[in-house]
Amino acid sequence: MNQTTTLHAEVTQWLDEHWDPNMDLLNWRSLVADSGWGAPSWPSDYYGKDMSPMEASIVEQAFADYGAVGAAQSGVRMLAALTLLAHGSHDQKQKYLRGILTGEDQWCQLFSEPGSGSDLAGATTRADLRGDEWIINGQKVWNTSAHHAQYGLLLARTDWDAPKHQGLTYFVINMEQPGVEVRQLAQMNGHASFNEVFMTDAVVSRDDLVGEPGGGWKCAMTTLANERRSFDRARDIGARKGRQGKIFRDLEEEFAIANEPYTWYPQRAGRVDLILQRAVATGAIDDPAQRQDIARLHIMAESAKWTGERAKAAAKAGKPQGPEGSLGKLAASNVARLAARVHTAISGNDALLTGANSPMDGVIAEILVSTPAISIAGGTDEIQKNIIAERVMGLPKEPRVDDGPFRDVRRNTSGPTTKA
Amino acid sequence: MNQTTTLHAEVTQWLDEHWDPNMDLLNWRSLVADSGWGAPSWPSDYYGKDMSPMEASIVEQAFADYGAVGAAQSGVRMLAALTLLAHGSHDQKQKYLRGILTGEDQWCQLFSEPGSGSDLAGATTRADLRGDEWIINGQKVWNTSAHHAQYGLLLARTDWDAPKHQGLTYFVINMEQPGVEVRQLAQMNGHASFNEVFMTDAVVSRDDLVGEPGGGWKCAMTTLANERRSFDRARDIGARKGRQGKIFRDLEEEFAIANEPYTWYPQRAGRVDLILQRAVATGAIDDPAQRQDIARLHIMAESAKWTGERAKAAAKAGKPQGPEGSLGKLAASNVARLAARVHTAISGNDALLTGANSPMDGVIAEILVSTPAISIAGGTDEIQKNIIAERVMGLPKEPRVDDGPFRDVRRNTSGPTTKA
Amino acid sequence: MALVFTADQDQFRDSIQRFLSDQMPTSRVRQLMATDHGLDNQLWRQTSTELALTGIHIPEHLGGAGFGPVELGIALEEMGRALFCGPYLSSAVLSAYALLICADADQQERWLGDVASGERRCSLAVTESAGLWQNDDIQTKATGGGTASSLLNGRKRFVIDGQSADLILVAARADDGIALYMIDGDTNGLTVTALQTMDPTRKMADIELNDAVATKLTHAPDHLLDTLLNVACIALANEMIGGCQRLLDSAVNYTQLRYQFGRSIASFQAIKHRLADLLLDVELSRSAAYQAAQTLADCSDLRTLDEDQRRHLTEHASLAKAAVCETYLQTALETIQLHGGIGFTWENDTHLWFKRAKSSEVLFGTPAEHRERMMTAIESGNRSQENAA
Amino acid sequence: MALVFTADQDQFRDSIQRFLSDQMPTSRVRQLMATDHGLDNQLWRQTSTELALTGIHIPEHLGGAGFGPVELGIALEEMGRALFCGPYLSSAVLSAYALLICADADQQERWLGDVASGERRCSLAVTESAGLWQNDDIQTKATGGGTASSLLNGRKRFVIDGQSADLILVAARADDGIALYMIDGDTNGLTVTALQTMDPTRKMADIELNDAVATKLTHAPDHLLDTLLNVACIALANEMIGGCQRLLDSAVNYTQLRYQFGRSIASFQAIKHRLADLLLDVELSRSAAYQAAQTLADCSDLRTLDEDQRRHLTEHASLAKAAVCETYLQTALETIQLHGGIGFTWENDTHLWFKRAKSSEVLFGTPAEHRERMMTAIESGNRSQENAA
Repeated sequence: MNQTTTLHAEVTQWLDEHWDPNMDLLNWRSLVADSGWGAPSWPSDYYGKDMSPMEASIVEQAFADYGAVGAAQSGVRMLAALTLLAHGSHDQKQKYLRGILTGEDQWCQLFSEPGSGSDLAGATTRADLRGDEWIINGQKVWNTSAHHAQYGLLLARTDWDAPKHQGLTYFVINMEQPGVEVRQLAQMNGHASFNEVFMTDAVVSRDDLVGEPGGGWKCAMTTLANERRSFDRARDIGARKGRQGKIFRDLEEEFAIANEPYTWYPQRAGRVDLILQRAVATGAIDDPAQRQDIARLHIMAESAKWTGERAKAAAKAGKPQGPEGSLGKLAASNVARLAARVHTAISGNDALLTGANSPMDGVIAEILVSTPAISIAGGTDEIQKNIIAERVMGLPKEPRVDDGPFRDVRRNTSGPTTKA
Repeated sequence: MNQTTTLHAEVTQWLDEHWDPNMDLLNWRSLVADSGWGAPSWPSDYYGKDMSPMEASIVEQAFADYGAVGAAQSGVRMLAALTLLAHGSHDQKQKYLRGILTGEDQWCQLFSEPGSGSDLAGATTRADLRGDEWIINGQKVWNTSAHHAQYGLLLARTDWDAPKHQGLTYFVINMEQPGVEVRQLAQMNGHASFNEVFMTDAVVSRDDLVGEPGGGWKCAMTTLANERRSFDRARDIGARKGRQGKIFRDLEEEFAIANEPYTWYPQRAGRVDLILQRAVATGAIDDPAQRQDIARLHIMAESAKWTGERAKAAAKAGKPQGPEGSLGKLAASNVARLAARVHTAISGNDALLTGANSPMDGVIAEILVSTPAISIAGGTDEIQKNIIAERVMGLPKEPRVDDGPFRDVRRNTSGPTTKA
Repeated sequence: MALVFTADQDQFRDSIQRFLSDQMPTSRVRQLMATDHGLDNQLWRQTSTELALTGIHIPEHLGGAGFGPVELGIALEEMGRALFCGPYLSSAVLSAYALLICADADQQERWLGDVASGERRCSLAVTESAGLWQNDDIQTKATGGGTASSLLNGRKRFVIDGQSADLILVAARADDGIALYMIDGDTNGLTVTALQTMDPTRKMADIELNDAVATKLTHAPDHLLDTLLNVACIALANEMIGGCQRLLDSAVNYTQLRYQFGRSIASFQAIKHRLADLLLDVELSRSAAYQAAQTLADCSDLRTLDEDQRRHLTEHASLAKAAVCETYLQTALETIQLHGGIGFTWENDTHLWFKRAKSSEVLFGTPAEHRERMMTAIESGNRSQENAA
Repeated sequence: MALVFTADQDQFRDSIQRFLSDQMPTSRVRQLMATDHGLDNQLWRQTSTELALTGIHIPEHLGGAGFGPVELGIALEEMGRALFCGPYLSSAVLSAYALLICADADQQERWLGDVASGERRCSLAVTESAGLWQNDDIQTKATGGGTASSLLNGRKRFVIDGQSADLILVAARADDGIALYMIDGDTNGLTVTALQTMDPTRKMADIELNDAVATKLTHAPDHLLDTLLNVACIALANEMIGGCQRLLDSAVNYTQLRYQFGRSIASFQAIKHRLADLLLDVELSRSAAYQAAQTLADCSDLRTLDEDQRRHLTEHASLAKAAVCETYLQTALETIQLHGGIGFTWENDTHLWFKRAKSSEVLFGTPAEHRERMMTAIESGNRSQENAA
């Protein structure tokens, strides 16, 4: 307790001395990064203070209590930082970590390909060494924010004779070069949350190979394992809204850009919260058959919510992870699908409409055309069920037919284009 | 046309001369079998008249028009006859076919085993040659009427080094011997439609090997291909009910015994026909939510019925088999499952009851405890879906892991006992 | 039931299929759906004159081909498969049927020939608020009139192809009951407001009538709206089944071409079983759609249906609508899912059918409303059987 | 919500599990279910005295262990897993709660101690015809009385363990409303008729009352039947979740042991995905059951619930009942299916749970009735929020 108080006081004192909401955001974050308070759990060699996660959370709390902005920690940039901290060279950490904390650099993830979605390790983007440079050719897809990014976390194949997980290598690629073309990928709901990235003789310096050649899968696992955690952070920050000063204006602009791809995500989840209000508004609430469907949805959504709470409580109590922890994504798909059905039934004829003609200024239509995404994005329902069956329930894996040299594995020859 | 009339007249004349409803059934059928009119499409060497199926159906019609009883053609005995006709030796045909047509002998099928249900070719009942005899050891299951049968159609493994389909041999086994023990297998709905058959050093003469050693799978396919057709026949015959004479009394007794295992089959199918009447009786018909479920069931059942009619009409019109033909069994499972749910909802509290306390003198309870069988018996839903996917839709098979020598194929070591 | 198609019918289907695969590839659908009227005049002329699809079910003496609902169903099925853009459902099907039922000989002469030949495009305006077409929903008033002209006042919603119609048939209420009234698309007092619809391949409009001059159709049989709704549902069901099949085909094709983990994903059992389930759903729904078309074909005269015919028509129309629209949506959802991320993109074609499925789910009434309507029809049958017994 | 069990609670569960796996293997279940009373006196004594399970939730001063609904839920879950045969639900849970709520101190002294100790077995008789326990359903009349004795006349249905009860609590209607009345199991004027039930592990009887002498329980709070139904549903939901888990475990075990086509059938993706779906259903339902137990635990005094507590209790009780009973049946059906033919045999144990699931589906009301009841509770909450705002 006393230690907590001391640390909190120390941070507060530092903020007393340095915090100025009229600074511009980048300057302030440079100060924070260099002070070590931006990422106190990182090593003191690299913008940190060697603190425990517990201590780091006290620092974070002190920033929040003070109402001061911390280091840039949202989105793929944090995945990059954590992967580089785990697997990067000294030079790479020196070169990239500061720009991450200051928010100067944005990052994107270049893992998925048109031909390898669920089967990430089947990537066919190639990296060939030519002198001191790796030459990259191939196509990536589902790259959030790639159109804003300075750097990409790239998984590419360097060895075609090794089994598929062992022929991949992990690189940092500079996105601002002629060989890299980024195109936004329009979705059926009219939004564009992702990009395609085409690499044609793009260049990566030898120094930007992360980890070992052929060791890319291990690095990618580090990135993916941190994926959920760091996305969570991007959302918390709304609390600072409404504060005065240039720094907050800068921050809001940053959030607006960062969150732009996600404006439709609440609709993707099915908007269970709107159901009762809509049912009252249309009179569906008085239809006994519709009440049954509304009730089914309420039961599923509440049970899913409680299951999530049980998982969190078990983790907090230090209990071993039970099955309840792996089910959230699958439950969310089911909830969203059912919610879209119920919203349709409640709306009747009006479910024909879109845009301003659709109820709630288009929100209802956006639910109907967005929910199909939730069972695909971030690992399809099918992949979730494989994981639950094999890792949670311990059921045997299927016979494998892709464990020989990658060269011989059957695959999508050219990768289906988006015109599939 | 003229030919039809002539043939019909010829049969009628023969019946004029021989038919006597006061004969006993066995004597009459002996006469029919020896005349060739009992199985006119069979070869004239074996109780037939070498006629085309079209001609045979005219004969059958003439018997029906006359109101005369024909040869015994129901149940497994017909599967036996057709298999022997296709694969049996001259001596086997001589020995067995007459007893089939006269109804003197009953037959049963000994294919399935506790350890090989969906995967029939995984049979592990063994046949070992000792001198002039095959010695049989193993257990079969799901053997309808085995407790009445004189003969069994046995699939047993004679070669453990061949791949699994090639190590099987087909035999006729005499069921009335000390090494064969038949036990009725009680079901969860209180009926017992099937048997288990235990063979312990049971004996089959060398002469009773059907086809070639190792050629058992081909013979079994013949049996199975005829399975549906011959079961259909067993039901047609109710039309003769009420006719006078000893021969009809004998016939009814035969039917009663033959159909005893199937008395619950109407309930297994879900009794959609009772739904409306029950809904009116309980007042469920006035409940808007229940009406939705009743409607869903009606839609599914009617659509399934029409789909079956489309399949039959296409076959009759000589059109290539479309997908509609393969779907009946799967549709029937879905209908039965939904019907049980609707019956439960309609009955409310009373669905707790069974026997005489259950509505309609137990019929409702029998539906509820019988419908789970329909998606299992005669090929599980899972197997039906594999067939539809692979044969109808042309989807690729899964990688196989059971194509080496059978000795090395992983299998249920002792076969789970019924105490699973 | 027309359990199996004749060789002529099969040939008829093939010719439409060829035409549409030439003339209405999805690239063309995408162009047309981005336009205001979703319609290509030249293609419409080809459809109506060369292929004579707009008059399939119109008697020959009125300028049609003299076939019936089964052949019309084939055309609709193929249009649904291709996502044909144009006022086929609104004009050639709904309005033509309305004229067959309600117009007298003179009126048929005046309009039906042009509708059958595609010369003029007509829309049918019934709905005001409710999903089902029920008399109670009709608040639009017709006044004055006699034989010549009436004045219409009111609002109609979801008028299919209302923005491109030369003629509009309006269901309105006068003192002597509900009848259909014909107005010109450019008449004074008519305001047409295009709607932003979920499915841009099917255009819709709201219309407002302020003393719009109209001609009353002579015949207004009992249960007129019910009969029109039955026709609409049966047409839609057959159109939808074509879309179901198109989606299923694309799911089957894509999963076979797509390799993951060294295998075609169609070789994974979970995928196979779901495709088998889908096939079952589609075939069952197909039977329902075909049966409904046959039941309509069995009605010799839609103007004078006896109670038994009406009941069967209603039962089968609502059954087919409820069955097929749920299958359609399910097939669309599964097809997206089986395509993975690519299935959610704009460039992939799946969403075009998904949106058609989604809007067809509630067009002419929700599945739940049609299940209830079917139940009522069945009950009335049971009651009349009891009375007869 | 008691999101996570304490170490003590886990230990408590383990001890019950050990006891039941020793004392209530399915061979024992099969013996007991074939008897008239489905009950083993010695085992009942062990359960009630050695393990003190009959008094878990009874205050210590009344002879119980002083725990609450969460611990009771644990016991019920384990009993559901083992298919415990004996009047636990009827006597230790339903009747004990009824006595806690309705009996005055003297009456509690007179009966509750014996019920908590398992010395006497009591059944609760509410239902006459309807599934839900509603005041309108109660036609049984109580006359005379005052403090001493009343006379009961009427019929009660589905009285759990009615045939083996030493005492029966009867809901009856007097001029001043509905209350509970205690009668002796061997009193004159009581006729008990055992029912043939789908699930032979849970015995039920119809009872008839002809001037049966009864003692009125002193307290008859508003919404008494509602509260009792909530307790019953929450108890049943927790019992059922144990059955769900037992079935799921057996499906997982069997599919792993069973080889077809050279592979464990659990390695087939279609099977794996269905097991994953089942696990999801079971875990979601488990959360619903646990939450309902916690909501009951949050009610300090069931005799004087405020409107908010009552509403939450009803919402969560009906939610849990509707959710778990459908999951239970689905899990049972899938477990049979995954066993193949063997799963449909008498010798295989699956049907024992299937029958429990099937009868639990409608016991205390169908899932549809409980969904409706839950909706009504939610709406009343929304209305009162609006009024407050």
